[in-house]
Amino acid sequence: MPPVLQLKGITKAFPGVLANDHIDLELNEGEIHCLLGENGAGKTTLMNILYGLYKPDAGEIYVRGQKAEIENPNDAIQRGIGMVHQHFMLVPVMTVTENVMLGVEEKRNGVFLDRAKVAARIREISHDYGLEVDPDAYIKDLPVGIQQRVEIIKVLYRQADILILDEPTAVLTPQEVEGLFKILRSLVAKGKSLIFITHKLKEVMALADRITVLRLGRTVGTVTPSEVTPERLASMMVGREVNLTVSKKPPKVGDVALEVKDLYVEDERHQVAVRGLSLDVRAGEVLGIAGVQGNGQTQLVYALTGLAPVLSGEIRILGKPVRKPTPRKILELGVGHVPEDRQRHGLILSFPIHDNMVLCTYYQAPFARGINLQEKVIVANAETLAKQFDVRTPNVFVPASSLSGGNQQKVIVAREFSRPIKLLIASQPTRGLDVGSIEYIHSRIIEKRDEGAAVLVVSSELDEILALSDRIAVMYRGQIVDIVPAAQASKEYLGLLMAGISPADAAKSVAPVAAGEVERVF
Amino acid sequence: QPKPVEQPAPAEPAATEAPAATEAPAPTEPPAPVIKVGQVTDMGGIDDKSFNASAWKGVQDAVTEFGIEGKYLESQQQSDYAKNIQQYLDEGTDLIVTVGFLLGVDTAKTALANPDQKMAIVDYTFPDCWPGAEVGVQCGTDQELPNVRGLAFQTDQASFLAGYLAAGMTKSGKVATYGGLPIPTVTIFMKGFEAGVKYYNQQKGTNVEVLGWNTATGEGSFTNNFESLDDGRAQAESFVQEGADIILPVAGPVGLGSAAYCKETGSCLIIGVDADWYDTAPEYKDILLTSVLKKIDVAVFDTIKDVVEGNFTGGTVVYTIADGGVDIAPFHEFDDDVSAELKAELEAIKAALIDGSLTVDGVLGQ
Amino acid sequence: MAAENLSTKIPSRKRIATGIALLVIGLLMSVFFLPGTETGQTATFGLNLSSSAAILLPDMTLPVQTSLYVLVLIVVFMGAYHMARGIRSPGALFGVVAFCFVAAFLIWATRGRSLSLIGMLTSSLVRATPIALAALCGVISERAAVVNIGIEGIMLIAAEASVVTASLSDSLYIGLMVGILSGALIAALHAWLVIRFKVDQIVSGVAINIFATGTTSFLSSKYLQHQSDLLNNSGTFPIISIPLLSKIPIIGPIFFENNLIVYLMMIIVIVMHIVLYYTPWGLRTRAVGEHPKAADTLGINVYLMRYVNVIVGGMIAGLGGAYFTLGSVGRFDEVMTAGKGFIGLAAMIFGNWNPLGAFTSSLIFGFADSLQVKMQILKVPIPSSILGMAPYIVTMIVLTGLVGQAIPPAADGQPYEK
Amino acid sequence: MSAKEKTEKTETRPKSEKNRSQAFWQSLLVPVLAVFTGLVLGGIVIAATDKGVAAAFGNFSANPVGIFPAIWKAVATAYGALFYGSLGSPREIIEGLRVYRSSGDMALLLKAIYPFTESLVTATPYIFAGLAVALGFRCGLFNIGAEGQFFMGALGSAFVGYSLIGLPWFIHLPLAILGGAVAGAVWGAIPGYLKAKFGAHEVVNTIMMNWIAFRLSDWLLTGPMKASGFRPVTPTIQRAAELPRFFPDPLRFNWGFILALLVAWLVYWFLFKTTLGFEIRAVGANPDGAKYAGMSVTRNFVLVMTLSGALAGLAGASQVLGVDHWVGQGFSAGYGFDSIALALLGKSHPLGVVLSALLFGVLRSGATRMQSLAGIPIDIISIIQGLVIIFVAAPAIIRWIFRIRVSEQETVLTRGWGK
Ligand SMILES: Nc1ncnc2c1ncn2[C@@H]1O[C@H](COP(=O)(O)OP(=O)(O)OP(=O)(O)O)[C@@H](O)[C@H]1O
Ligand SMILES: Nc1ncnc2c1ncn2[C@@H]1O[C@H](COP(=O)(O)OP(=O)(O)OP(=O)(O)O)[C@@H](O)[C@H]1O
Ligand SMILES: [Mg+2]
Ligand SMILES: [Mg+2]
Repeated sequence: MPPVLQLKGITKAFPGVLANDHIDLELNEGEIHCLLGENGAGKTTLMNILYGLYKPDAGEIYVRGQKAEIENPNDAIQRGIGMVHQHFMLVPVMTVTENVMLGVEEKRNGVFLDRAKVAARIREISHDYGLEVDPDAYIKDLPVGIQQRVEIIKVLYRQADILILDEPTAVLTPQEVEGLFKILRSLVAKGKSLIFITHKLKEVMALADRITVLRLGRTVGTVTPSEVTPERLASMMVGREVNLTVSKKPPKVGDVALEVKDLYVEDERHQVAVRGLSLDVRAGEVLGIAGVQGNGQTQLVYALTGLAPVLSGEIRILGKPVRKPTPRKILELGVGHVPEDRQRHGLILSFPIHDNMVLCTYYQAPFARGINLQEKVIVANAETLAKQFDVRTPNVFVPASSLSGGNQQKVIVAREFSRPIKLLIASQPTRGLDVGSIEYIHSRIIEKRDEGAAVLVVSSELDEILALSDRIAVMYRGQIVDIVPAAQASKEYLGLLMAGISPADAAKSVAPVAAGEVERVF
Repeated sequence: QPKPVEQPAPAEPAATEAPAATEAPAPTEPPAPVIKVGQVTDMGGIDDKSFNASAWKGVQDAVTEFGIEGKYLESQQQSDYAKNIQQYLDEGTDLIVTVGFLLGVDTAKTALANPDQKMAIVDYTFPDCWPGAEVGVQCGTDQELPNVRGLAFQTDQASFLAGYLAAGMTKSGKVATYGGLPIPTVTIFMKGFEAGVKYYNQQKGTNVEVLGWNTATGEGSFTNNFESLDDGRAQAESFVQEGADIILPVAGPVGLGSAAYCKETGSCLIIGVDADWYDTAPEYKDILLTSVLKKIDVAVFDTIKDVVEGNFTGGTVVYTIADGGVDIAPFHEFDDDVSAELKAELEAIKAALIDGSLTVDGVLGQ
Repeated sequence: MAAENLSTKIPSRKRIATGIALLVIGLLMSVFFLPGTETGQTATFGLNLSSSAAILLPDMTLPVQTSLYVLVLIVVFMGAYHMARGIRSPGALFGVVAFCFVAAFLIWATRGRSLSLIGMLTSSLVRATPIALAALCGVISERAAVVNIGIEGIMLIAAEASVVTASLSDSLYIGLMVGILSGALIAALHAWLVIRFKVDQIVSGVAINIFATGTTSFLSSKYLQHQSDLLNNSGTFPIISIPLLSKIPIIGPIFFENNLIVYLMMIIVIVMHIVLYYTPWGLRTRAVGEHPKAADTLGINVYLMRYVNVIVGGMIAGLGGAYFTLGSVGRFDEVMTAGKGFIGLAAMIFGNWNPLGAFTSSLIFGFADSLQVKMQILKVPIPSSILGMAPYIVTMIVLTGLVGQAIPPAADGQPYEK
Repeated sequence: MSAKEKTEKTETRPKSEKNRSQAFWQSLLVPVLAVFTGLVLGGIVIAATDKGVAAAFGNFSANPVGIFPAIWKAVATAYGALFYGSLGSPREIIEGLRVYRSSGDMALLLKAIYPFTESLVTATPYIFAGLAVALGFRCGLFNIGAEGQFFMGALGSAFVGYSLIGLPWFIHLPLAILGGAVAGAVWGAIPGYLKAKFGAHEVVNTIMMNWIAFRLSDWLLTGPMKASGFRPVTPTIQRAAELPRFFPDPLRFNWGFILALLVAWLVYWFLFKTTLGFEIRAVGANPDGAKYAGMSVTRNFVLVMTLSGALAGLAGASQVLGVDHWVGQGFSAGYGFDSIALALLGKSHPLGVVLSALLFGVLRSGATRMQSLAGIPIDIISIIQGLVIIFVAAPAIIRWIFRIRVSEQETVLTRGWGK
């Protein structure tokens, strides 16, 4: 029998970028086919073409043997193709039901929306596939994990049997990932066929029937998990050998640089998001905060960096108590901040790189004399930093928006690390970056730590936390549930804490500390 | 400062009749070179259904009568006044007619700078001085500018009659008036109107109430614009709700909004202003009681005539009820509804106003 | 523990402030209004329209001082209670206080006189009509994320177009149609510019306004003013009183004795509410306004949705334009819309981008406006130009106090690139 | 990742230094063509409404070609008058110069340059007001309130101008200018503050402030600020408060224009060369980013609205102190609203603003002569302006019409309700 899906010689060029270059891909009935490739490899583009969002410059698509002209998403949906997008396509101010029915609305007496009927159908689906979700909940109130379920339900509601999932695990806890995998397997069992996009090697190994690796828009090859090792895959992806473990000397711990006592913080919707949190970070160590997104890490960092007001509690930075912290006050205390959302906070995308490089220091000597900006100095500074931090850009006059995600991140890192900082607060420092960039940024962070700076790393990537941290704090519902030394922390134990199991119970099921050194691969 | 209405009407009105005696050139033989007249409007524009429009009518009448050349320039802002006047100077215009007190200063300055340029200004005389003017010589008297004719109107005399008529005609015992903006050329209508009503009450011992104006306190109803006809409608609606059944709107086209309301609901009568609305807005003739005539067109026409006939004089001309420069229009559709005795009384009052035995201020007790 | 007294502590500061503010308002009310009054003075409010032959209600005659005291007390009490306990909905709080203040003002102004209350309310609705229509135009197009500040211009053009065609054809209905169509046309141009050419939406709106002012004035002074009765004399839609309903006291004369356009406006409010929240079209519209990409990935034609909504909005604005001529005075004059389009946008915003809200806030304007007219008639010792500020000041207060944080559709004003 | 480097190079080559001047000229191309197209369409309107053309159409059957001269005549007279009335005729100017050279008599020369100076006079307030709106745009604020601020500025400077007596000019004039700036600044600061403090939309609030300003000026002119006598106008300002004029009457060309250019340069320097300007642009481009970087978004909102108001106030001041010397009802001809168009036409860049202000000055001041000689209602100018804006705002249309390829990245000037 023919494969359910065949892509032949798909080619797509964007201004200046050849995103897809004669890519071939086959998907068999009931198969999980992993699409692996670093950022910008062309995965999303390929899928967008398949889903009718982009028109290919060349190439053909065959669905169940017949040639298919897919002009727009409708055509794709017609042919039973469904896609869970890398960046969720949900309307936050609408309910689950509304989001699911959007575009294929059920009608009562021909005109009015029939929400009840759709809600019922959703319940069925969640029951069949174990995708628990409340149809009447508003998207904006749901954690990402659940939002992803909604995305999947959307696809199933449209009776798709070819599912595309674009980097679905980027935002999930290990447990959630496990849950997702269960769901995916049950889907396959029910005869669906999946294309699963990721750049996490272990997931690929765990899940895939077959793996196709893309690099720079070209197919590198298609393999089965049994044939390859993670290292092999990684080098296929990146095109060179990469070192997947972070080597670091034992910390030379100094005195306390950041001290937080009984901190309370509200989020935008005036819900108390951080409740009575206390921790301290010492000079020369990395404290990693693990936890599922939306457990108050964001607000914690906002509070520490003055982006959100503190309800109550005490923050001491380098021994000095900061009352009513404003971002500037804190920056001037010698704090570096790599923000969670690089495009929203970290950069002024429309500004040239050289201005972004002095975003926090533009008013200080030597960049300004009085109120006069010293353009020459600013440009010179940018050029040295760009070289030093290997920001890939033709010149420092181009707007930051024209940089790739990883290079944008490097600009931020360059800016923050080049200041004399004693405390570094890095939030999701490598989200959405490729192995190469991750490797680079990690080594920089460790470098800072070895220079004697205190480092606070917040990440929802447990592996990242394990790789970087000296101590690991798990955050749940706005509180620190436990702090363990990283060297022997067991991933399973942390996972349970992140999922809300109390330390006591967790300790019962798994050993808090793993025996011996665990290798940090991801 | 004396207001134009309070100025003793000098001999000019006579002057305006005098030339009638002297032989007028027949329109068939146009005097060569052809006389050029240019009008400069104020912000209201040429279609303001008010003094700009009626001044323009005067010019056009003169065009047909004497075959002169007539033009207008609309001003869109204050700084256009001088500019427009200058434009006419450059074109070598014989008579420049400026409309409205806002053009006073620029007119005066131009006149001083060009002593043999004939000019006329509507609704303004020169009691005011401006920096750089020699008080008492260039300004501060009535006669200071020999090459500018100030055309003033004792409108309150006419609206006095209208007020008396309204008081006589109202069934509800309430009449109303409102203005565009609280400026003298507007309020003088309202003042006279109130005086007329007051006089009627004195005479008849009635108690007809005037909504929308009170001379004593100087407070009244204003739409604060001369554009929004819808506001005019709202004013009328409101007055009717408060029981008025005759309305005198002194707000240019805005008044037509009130007329529209009265016509639609049949709940009120309108008294037109400036021109006889029976001619200018015939669609409302069946709710038009009369109009307070302010014959700017005549005044302008007369001035042009004087220019044509070479006996133009400067100074102030105050048009009064005596010379028919201000008056109330015929009752047209309502001629039968106005009782004979009311008509008679109006005639009597008119006479009294003419011989000065009755004055508006007198009635208002000022 | 800590969390609780926290979550109560923080808002309480705000509460105290608001409470004090209310007390001050109460104080001011007594300072302003009480002195002018004499004991035994009464204020009479008419509850019937002379025009309506409804069941006649007796006029409402209030003792001035007593009622003033009561109103002041209510405000003061609200203030105190809010400080002590805290009142949940700010809307209700603001509503009550605003009501008390206005009522006090009215009673004070009407002391020793009489005022047709129903009359005032009736004109409020009428005055609100063009504003509401402008606001509804804004709502429907901004729900699809297209900002349209060209409404003022659209209304001007529609006003002129409708009156001219009505005069020529001698049919108000043809005029109305043409007015609506011209509105659709200009809106279509706007849509074309901002969707096809990605023109900045505000810019396009401004351009339309300037262009419309120019064109209408140009044609007006070149033609309309000279052949007035041929081109510029349409007459107006008559008042239709709905048989039974119009006989209901108070409600009747206000809502059920109006002309066609006012009725249409009220119908549109209701229909638009239903469409937006209870039909697929509405769902898609809102989706397109909130997250166009999501809608696109579900096979919804974002551009089509936007075109249609903007054009429908244009039709509504066109109706609003026709109000000025066919619905009000039966003739066109330069810039006769006098900024109602912009006020409509304000109404839309503090109506929080939904039809009912837009309608309500338009009513607030209408009320402020007719209140201002009445105050002049009552010869309140405040210059008319100052009174004339009322609607605008009301807007600013409401915008600031109530819905400073009004949330527009997420994608509002942003072009959509595939 | 060599491929990626390559891609980035290729995609960013046009941005490199040496092509900047070329980019500059390209950015001029669209506005110029836009203006041209606007004039052409305006011409069509003129022709379409012209009696002569209508007549020619009347006997179309008799003489079909006859319409072309008719159309030509109509349009030529109109635009001839327009440009003669705004730029003057070179011949006369040369003649004037000759006479002046030979016999020191300036009269002819003055007469010849009068139209051009008038255009500059008209452009002056446009420059200030345009800068006001542009500054707002740079901070992501949409100041529709320039009109009201213009009014308040005019009244403010007028008040200082007439109420203070006996001061030497070098004190009085600066004070009067300041008066205008402050009045405007207050009017701008209020919506700015309301936005910063309560997040109230400045678009609506500035519109409301306009209406309040109009009413307020009505009241002031009929009450507190009314000159003695019965006219509802302010007293005329003292000589010492006037912006000196370069030539004798009727030429009104005055130092206001120079001041405008100076301020334009100042704004440029402020926006692009100072830390304050850096903050403002940062806040405008990305408020969150600005906050992260330790800038106070709200402070900048208030600051910019205040400055913007001050600039619009200066527009009013320059008009009163330089041209009119007193304020009466309906003082402005919608400078504030035109200035929005202007700022857009000038891409919110001071230089662009100055250029487009000159254009508007030429159109507006030429209109007088056109009105008088060609009998075209003055409103035609607004039509042309509207068209110009549309075309400037939609370069795509221009490219489409003229089949040209202009590759300039569109900068978002406004964002919806100034979120
Ligand atoms: N909208 C766009 N228009 C033009 N070029 C773009 C656009 N988006 C991305 N690019 C270019 O495509 C390349 C890759 O962009 P992308 O954001 O996918 O990088 P990435 O995959 O995140 O790279 P990295 O591995 O550094 O994170 C960059 O050179 C960028 O300049
Ligand atoms: N709309 C666009 N315009 C210009 N370039 C684009 C656009 N979309 C993608 N690209 C570029 O095409 C290349 C492929 O991008 P794509 O998003 O497919 O990569 P990807 O493999 O999905 O990366 P990621 O892992 O970050 O999702 C990248 O260089 C990207 O920058
Ligand atoms: Mg991708
Ligand atoms: Mg006009």
